[in-house]
Amino acid sequence: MSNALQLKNVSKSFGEAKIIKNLNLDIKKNERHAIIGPNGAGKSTLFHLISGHYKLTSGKIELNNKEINNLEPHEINRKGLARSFQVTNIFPKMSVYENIRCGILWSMGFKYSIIRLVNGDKELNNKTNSLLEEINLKHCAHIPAGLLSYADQRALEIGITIAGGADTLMLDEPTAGMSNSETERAVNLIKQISEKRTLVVVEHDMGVVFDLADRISVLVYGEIIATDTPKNIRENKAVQEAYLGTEDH
Amino acid sequence: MLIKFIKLFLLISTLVFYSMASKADEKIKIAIIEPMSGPLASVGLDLIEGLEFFAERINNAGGVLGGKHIEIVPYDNAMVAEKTIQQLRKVIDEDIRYVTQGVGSNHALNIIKTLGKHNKRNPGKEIMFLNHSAVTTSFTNELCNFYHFRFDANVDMKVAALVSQMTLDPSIKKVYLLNQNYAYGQSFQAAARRLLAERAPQIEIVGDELIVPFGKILDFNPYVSKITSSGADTILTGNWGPDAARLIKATTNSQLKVKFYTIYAGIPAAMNSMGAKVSTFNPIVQVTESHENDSTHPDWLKEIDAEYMEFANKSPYADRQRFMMEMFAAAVEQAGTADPTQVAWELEGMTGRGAHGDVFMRAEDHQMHFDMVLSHISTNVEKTFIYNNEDYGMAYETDGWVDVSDITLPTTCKMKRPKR
Amino acid sequence: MANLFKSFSTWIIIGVIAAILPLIFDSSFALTLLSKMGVLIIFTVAYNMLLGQGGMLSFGHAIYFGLAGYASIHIMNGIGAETLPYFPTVLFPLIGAVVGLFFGCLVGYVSTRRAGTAFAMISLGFGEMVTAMTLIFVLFFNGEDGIQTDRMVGPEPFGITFGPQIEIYYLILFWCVITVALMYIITKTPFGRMSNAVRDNPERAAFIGYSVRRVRWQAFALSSMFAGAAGSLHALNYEHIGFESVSVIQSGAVLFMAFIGGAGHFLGPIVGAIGLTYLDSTLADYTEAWLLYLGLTFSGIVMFAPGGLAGLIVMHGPIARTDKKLLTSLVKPYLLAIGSVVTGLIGLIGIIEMLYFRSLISKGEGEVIIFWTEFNANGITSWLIFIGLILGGVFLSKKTFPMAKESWDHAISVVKTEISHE
Amino acid sequence: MDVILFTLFNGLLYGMLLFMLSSGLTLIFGMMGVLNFAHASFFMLGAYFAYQISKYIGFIPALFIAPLIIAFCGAMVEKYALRRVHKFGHVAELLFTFGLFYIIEELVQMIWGKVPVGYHVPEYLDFTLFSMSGMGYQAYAMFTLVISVAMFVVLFSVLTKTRAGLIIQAALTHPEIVSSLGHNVPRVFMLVFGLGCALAGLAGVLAGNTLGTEPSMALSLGPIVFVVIVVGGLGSLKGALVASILIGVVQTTAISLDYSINNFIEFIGLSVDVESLWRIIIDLTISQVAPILPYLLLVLMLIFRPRGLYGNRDV
Repeated sequence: MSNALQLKNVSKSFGEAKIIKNLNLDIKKNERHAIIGPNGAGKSTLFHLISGHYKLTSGKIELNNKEINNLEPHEINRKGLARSFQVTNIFPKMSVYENIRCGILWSMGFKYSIIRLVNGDKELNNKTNSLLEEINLKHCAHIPAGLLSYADQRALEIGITIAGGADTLMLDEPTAGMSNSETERAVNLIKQISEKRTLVVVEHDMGVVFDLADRISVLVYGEIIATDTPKNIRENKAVQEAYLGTEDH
Repeated sequence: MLIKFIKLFLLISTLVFYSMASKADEKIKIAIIEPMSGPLASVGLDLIEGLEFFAERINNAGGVLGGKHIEIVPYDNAMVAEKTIQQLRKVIDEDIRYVTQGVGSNHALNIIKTLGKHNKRNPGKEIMFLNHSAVTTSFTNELCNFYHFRFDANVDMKVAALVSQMTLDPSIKKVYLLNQNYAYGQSFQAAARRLLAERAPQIEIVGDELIVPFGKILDFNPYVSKITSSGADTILTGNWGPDAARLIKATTNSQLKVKFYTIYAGIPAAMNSMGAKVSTFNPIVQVTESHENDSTHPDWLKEIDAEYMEFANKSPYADRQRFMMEMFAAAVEQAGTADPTQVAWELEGMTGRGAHGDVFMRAEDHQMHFDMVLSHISTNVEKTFIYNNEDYGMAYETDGWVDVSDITLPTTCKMKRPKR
Repeated sequence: MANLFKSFSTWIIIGVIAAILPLIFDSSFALTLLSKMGVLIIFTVAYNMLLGQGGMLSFGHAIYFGLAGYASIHIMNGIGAETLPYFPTVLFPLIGAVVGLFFGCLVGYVSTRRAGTAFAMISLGFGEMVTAMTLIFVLFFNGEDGIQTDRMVGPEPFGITFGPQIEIYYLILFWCVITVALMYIITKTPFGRMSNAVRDNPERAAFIGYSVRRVRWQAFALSSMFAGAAGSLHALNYEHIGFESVSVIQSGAVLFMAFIGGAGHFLGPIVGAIGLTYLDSTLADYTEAWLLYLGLTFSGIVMFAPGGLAGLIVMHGPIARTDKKLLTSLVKPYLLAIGSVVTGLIGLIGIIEMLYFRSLISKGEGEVIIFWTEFNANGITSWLIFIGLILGGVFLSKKTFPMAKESWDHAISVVKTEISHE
Repeated sequence: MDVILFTLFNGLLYGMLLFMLSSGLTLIFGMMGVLNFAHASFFMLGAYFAYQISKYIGFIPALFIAPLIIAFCGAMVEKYALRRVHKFGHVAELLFTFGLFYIIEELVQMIWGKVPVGYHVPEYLDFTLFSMSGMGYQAYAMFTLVISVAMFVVLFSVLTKTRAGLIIQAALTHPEIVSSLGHNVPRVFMLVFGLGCALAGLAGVLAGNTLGTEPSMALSLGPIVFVVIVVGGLGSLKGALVASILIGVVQTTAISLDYSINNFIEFIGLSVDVESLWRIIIDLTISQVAPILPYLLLVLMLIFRPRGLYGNRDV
């Protein structure tokens, strides 16, 4: 099976501080891959590097075997990688419906058009509606997104992330701050949307991680100390020492 | 929702328009369009106050045409060209037949052009422009118009007066021209070059500079150093406002000894902002129609000055406003009507009383002619300048008078006159 | 499509109303004012494409307005002098649009790299530079004097010379309806939607495949284009263009209009343009302190109602949709609160007017007319009256504002429960 | 040689004035992200307060009292207005200060009138200290120069040597960490804003009497301040200093150069038709275009080096 995402000797420094150190990581097509690690390990930085938010200090990142490390975020997105953020990142003043519709626009080739009308396009609106159903937000489609409950906002963000039809998804702590029932709902949603897609997820909730992931990578102080199946990771001595044993969440 | 807004707007504006509609009365109205807000507001407000004073004097003396009063109606243009045009349209609406203005030649130009179109398109409804201070020479040359009268000397005449005075001073050998780079400054520059060549060939022009106008230049030291190295003994400048004050301050601070020959650099507000030391370090010479400390100042004018002082708490400055209003009243009286066309015929060639002999409105181009006085700022004067109860501690001291014949210049005006 | 038709019919109704306005107000001043409003509506709505729709605060947008005006005047003079071929006066706004678009693309390319305060600062820099240029390149801009023109050039189709103001008014109206409708439609296009998205959250917009800079640049260019069209009409309206039209003062004026009217709503800038133009042309004749009131109003809006006037109204939309009764329940507490604010404001205005009066005019006994009543600015009683009004206003506000807030909170909570029940 | 030295010195004098004017804003903007449009208004207030105070108790007391009053005004503006607007973001703060700019200008006109006031250099500093190439230098100009240099030295050492300074420095590059340090952020902001305004006020006290104290001075000085802080780099005091002097020297040198492009074209043996439209541009001398040079510098800087001379972040 070919790799969806491949990181080769990736490093990132902020001034003197080296946050990511010569990191190598392969993520296979259509797998669900979780990245775990203690606070400050560099998980979010890693996400920002892959999505083009930060520029690499050295190394190389390939998406579907094509180099993406010098591209702008929107160019990476167009190549089929979408992501969510640790802090909810939606368009708060626009309606839920608009949020999703904006997510779809590029993939349907609307580009920066000023002659087509968004309301007039049947296909676009049908697709928006079906996506809203998929993430269970149909009932509040016309409410400003900023007024939604936290869990609904996270669901909306996942909706925006998948709207563009990217085949590689990266979710940054999708269940952080949720109650148990909300988490369960979110995990089901993630399972559902990641069918036939590659999923990279950063998560603190070990229950979620072991429930969701096909493979797990453990990131400690900017280095991957292990990549393996959940079962093997659980038994890995180094991981237990560095992470599982000392952390209780 | 928008329709609701529009309804509301309609309602309010109808009310306001109705409340604004002026009632017909027997007054002869003169609209004055000057800045009443913004940076030059004080200049505009002082001029309005002056005009109101002279109108009131005429009214107290029984008005014109057997008791009709003259009313000054102020309009604010905020020194924005479009607003001048807009206010002028308001004046037209309110059927006021006389407009006066003076601050900013660009505004005067707008008035001349707009009224030119109006007067052509609305015969019988002509509006006269009484220009009390806008000095661009072309208004009485190629742009001259039957309904425009200028009561101030134009730039060329003022420069001619300055140059005439300079020829009397043998110590002046090298002159530096420094002017603002816009219409007024450029015409000052052109007039100075021409008249210096004609009348004072012995004086050498050692520098000729145009600067960006309106206080954009903060630091005049580089200019002062240029002037120093040119060896100039005199600076001939049309600068006004901060462009003049900063230049004079910079020369004083550098202890550069020169003479300033100016039109507006020594106006009272500038005098105060520079302070006595700066104002008197170098002689700052300016040309005006009269000033209070002149030994020839006639008694009747002294009385009017005293009255003005009582009225406005200010020393008199623009005597031209007085003779403008007096001559206007006389012209209306002679014409026997307040119709601008008839009044214009009377104003042409009319003489009035000035501080130094008669003043005379040349019929050819509607340009006022009078003797002009040159003076410099001095603390050693009988009457110091007073503004809103504040004593500036200095005023003008006469250097000499220039006879009207010396500043009478030919005109290119070819005026079209209506049938009498 | 029905939606679109509905919005078109709204535009037509507005157009018809505007078309009959000159029959009601037939003075030349009223026509001038209405023409000015028309021009400024286009300019302000165009400006709001940046500020409200795109989230970019510009202090230099008058550049495109003014430069288009200069270009139009030069071309008109060229046609008048027969050095340029004839171009129909009706289509002059197109010239302005091209000029605006050109400079918009140019400057936009450099300045849209960042939004927020950095963008504002860059726009101010460009604004200052162009203003300084108008004074330096005298041959083209004619410095302080500006340039005059005569708009009656070329043939006269159907006897329309564009000499009389009424003909210019209809020309402005025609273009006003067209451009505003176009700008409205643009908000409904993918670009218009993404412009809002970039305003709300540029980071997210980049991760759904859109180049944030490209969206901003396009918004900038389009906005400049419409501003250019407005500038052309402005030049035709006054047959004059001067350096004030490109200056930061003009840019500030359009910002005031857009923001006070309400940048967040499409209608806000229109309300602002109409209202402020009207006040600027009338109130300024009555009070010296007009600019102070404008500054205070603006700062007040920034602090207390960042949505502007339109925002205040739109804010009540959800309440009105949920229950009309809820809205009427707000009327009484609102009136009380407004009443107490107005009391304080009357006092404040009185004090300001008397202070201005004292600083400007030293003559006479000190009679000053405030609210159609004569007061003595030197007498202690008038000061006491106004200070009393201010204190009374503050006192009443302290009582009535919590009431108004309570009613509002109540209404909003009802609305919120309604939503979650759906 | 003499000429060059002399021009540089003039440029330095002018540049230090710009530095005093803009150092406060660079602190405020760097730390709080607030682009204070009304910064030059506080400068103007400084000049007016100094005029009023020196009328009664003299110039030296005014030098201390006026900036203190301005600091208080600034702090109050921050506490009661800016803080309120803060939650709407930096653009809202900028908008507020834009309104404040109008308010201050109108208030000044209301209190002191619309004509320039007579604020003059004190007698005891109004003498020629020394001359250079025939041009005298006033003691007051040197006094201003000394104070502005002292201002830089004090500010710089406070920022690099003291604890408070280090926190501010930290905030300049990483605004988010200040709150995590557990310091009372609103209080720090209020003090920084007050201090920044006081610096502008001090500049007003020192420059008001040479530039002329009038209500339009804020408008004519405002934009140049933004040029300095962008060219210098956001939040960099050193950058503000270098940029100020650079702009000062460039302006001063440009004014002394009476050359136009046409001179150059003729020098290399070509000529351009007198009627040509290009004459509009090529006949302008460098000294005539001097006033737009700072803005040109701003635009070029933004295109080629958006972070400014010494900045850590892009504009």
